[in-house]
Amino acid sequence: MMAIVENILFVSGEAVTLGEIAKALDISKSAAKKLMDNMISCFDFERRGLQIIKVNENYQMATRSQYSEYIHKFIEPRQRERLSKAALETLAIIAYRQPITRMDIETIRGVKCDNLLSTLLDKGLIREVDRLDAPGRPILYGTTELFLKYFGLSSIDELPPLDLDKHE
Amino acid sequence: MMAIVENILFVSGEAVTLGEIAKALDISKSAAKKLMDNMISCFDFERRGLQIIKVNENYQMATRSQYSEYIHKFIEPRQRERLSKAALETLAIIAYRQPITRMDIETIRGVKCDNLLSTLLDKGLIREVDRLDAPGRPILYGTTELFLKYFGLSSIDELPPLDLDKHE
Amino acid sequence: MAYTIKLDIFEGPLDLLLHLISKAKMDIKDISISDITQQYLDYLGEMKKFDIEIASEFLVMASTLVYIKSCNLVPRKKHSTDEDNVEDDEIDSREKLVQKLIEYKQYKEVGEKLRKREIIYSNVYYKQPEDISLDGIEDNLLYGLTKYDLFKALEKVLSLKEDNHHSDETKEHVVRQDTLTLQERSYQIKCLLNRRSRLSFFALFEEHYSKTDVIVTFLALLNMIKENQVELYQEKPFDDIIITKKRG
Repeated sequence: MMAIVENILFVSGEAVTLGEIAKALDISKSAAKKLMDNMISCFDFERRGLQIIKVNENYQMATRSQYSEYIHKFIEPRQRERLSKAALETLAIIAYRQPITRMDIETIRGVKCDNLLSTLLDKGLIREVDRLDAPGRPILYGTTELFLKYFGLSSIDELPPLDLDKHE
Repeated sequence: MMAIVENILFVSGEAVTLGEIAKALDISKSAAKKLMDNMISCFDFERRGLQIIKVNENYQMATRSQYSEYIHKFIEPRQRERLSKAALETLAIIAYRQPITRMDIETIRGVKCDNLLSTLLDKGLIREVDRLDAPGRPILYGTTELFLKYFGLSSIDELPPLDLDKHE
Repeated sequence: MAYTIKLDIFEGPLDLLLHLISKAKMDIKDISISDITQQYLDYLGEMKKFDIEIASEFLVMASTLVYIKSCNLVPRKKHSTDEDNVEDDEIDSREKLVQKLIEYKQYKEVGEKLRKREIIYSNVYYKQPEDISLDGIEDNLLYGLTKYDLFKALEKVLSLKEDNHHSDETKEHVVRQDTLTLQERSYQIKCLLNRRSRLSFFALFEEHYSKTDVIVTFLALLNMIKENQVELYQEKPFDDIIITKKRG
């Protein structure tokens, strides 16, 4: 079964949903989930060159970052612009506090951030999830799957815990 | 080393020459050859889902034929979705920009589209209207009457106007 | 421009305050408002000296600090409701500022952790989907689509192209497979043969083609011979190959 999934992930190239895996194997979603969890640790345990990345319930085959040096010898590394410090802070606030309005983000950061928000929206790292039921119906922002993938998180729960309770 | 090669073959997607492998690993060609032979049997011995195919001195990562049934089951709904999305985009470009060469379509879409063009030609939605007076005399594509009929248009002018200034 | 460098260092008044606090080795919860206010004002003065435009947020914070500091200096009298308020206000403002600093600091730290992850995961690569053509899925290709779908599709393509360089940065690296398929090449050759009775193999590569393309072309021709669609002949070894359409 793992061999089949390996083939599917390879052919797909992109992320594959749990549903698609379950359907292709004709098994239940929960069985597929167990299989995938197993497969991920199996790939890690056997120190395979490739890894399986999980983002929410989507799975994708990927290279491992420790080999990037060699990969770059082989293919042209595309220079990716890093996010600014301000963008990372804003993302952190949105990630922990979602859904959150621009006003609330600005209160926490102590500075305006409309420009930043539109950059993050453009990059697909955040999205408008809803509108607050308040005057002006302000937009509520949340993070996207791309956000998780960008930072190698398999779900939002994987963010390092904040000890806000201690301080609030 | 095998892990590195695994990463390279995966990223490449196509056949990789022995020379390229040797260069990426900074080893001799003969050492690379030994490694690759080893790797092929290793993949077979460990009953990996994927295999490494050797054609002359080129190596490629590939699925195994015994899983093709599952791959097809998985890929079909995806292909269908992708094809229609891609076909629609391509048609849209041709409709608004005709007469247009394949190269120009590909520049706009950012991906190859020969397959799609032949499908659309087969379906009678587009046709070769002329050839560009340029080296290679590339084909210029345009939409057909069937295209108009298909989208319920009495002429090409009935397409919703594009805000060209905004995009160009 | 010196000022962009300086302003880039501090993301806002809270960032600046945290910097000053850590520089003075103070505990956030136990900051000396008067010391920190002085340093904060000094910093703003420095910015002014370099002709740096000071964002309004920095000035608001300055006034808050000065206010909290001044409350400390005002002698407190009891039995006056007004001054009770002032006192409450002072404690309140100070407490609020401390809370804000603590909260902001947490996100700032998470931001730094995210940076580390960003660097690691920007080095993870994926591969392009395999191009597998299946029979039968081309039917109903555009079922139920209207001219507006067409319009929207183009709009999307154009806008994608516009911020291509943006999306390239955020999306994972994709390695492009840039070869002609056998099917495509056969089709091209067929089209050319409909127009001309004889084709030169070499002339099929007027545009720049890769080695793989040449191989694909050759395979396509072999396939077409097998299917009795074309005939090939060659005068002598290494000479051009002439392709003709098979009659009948």
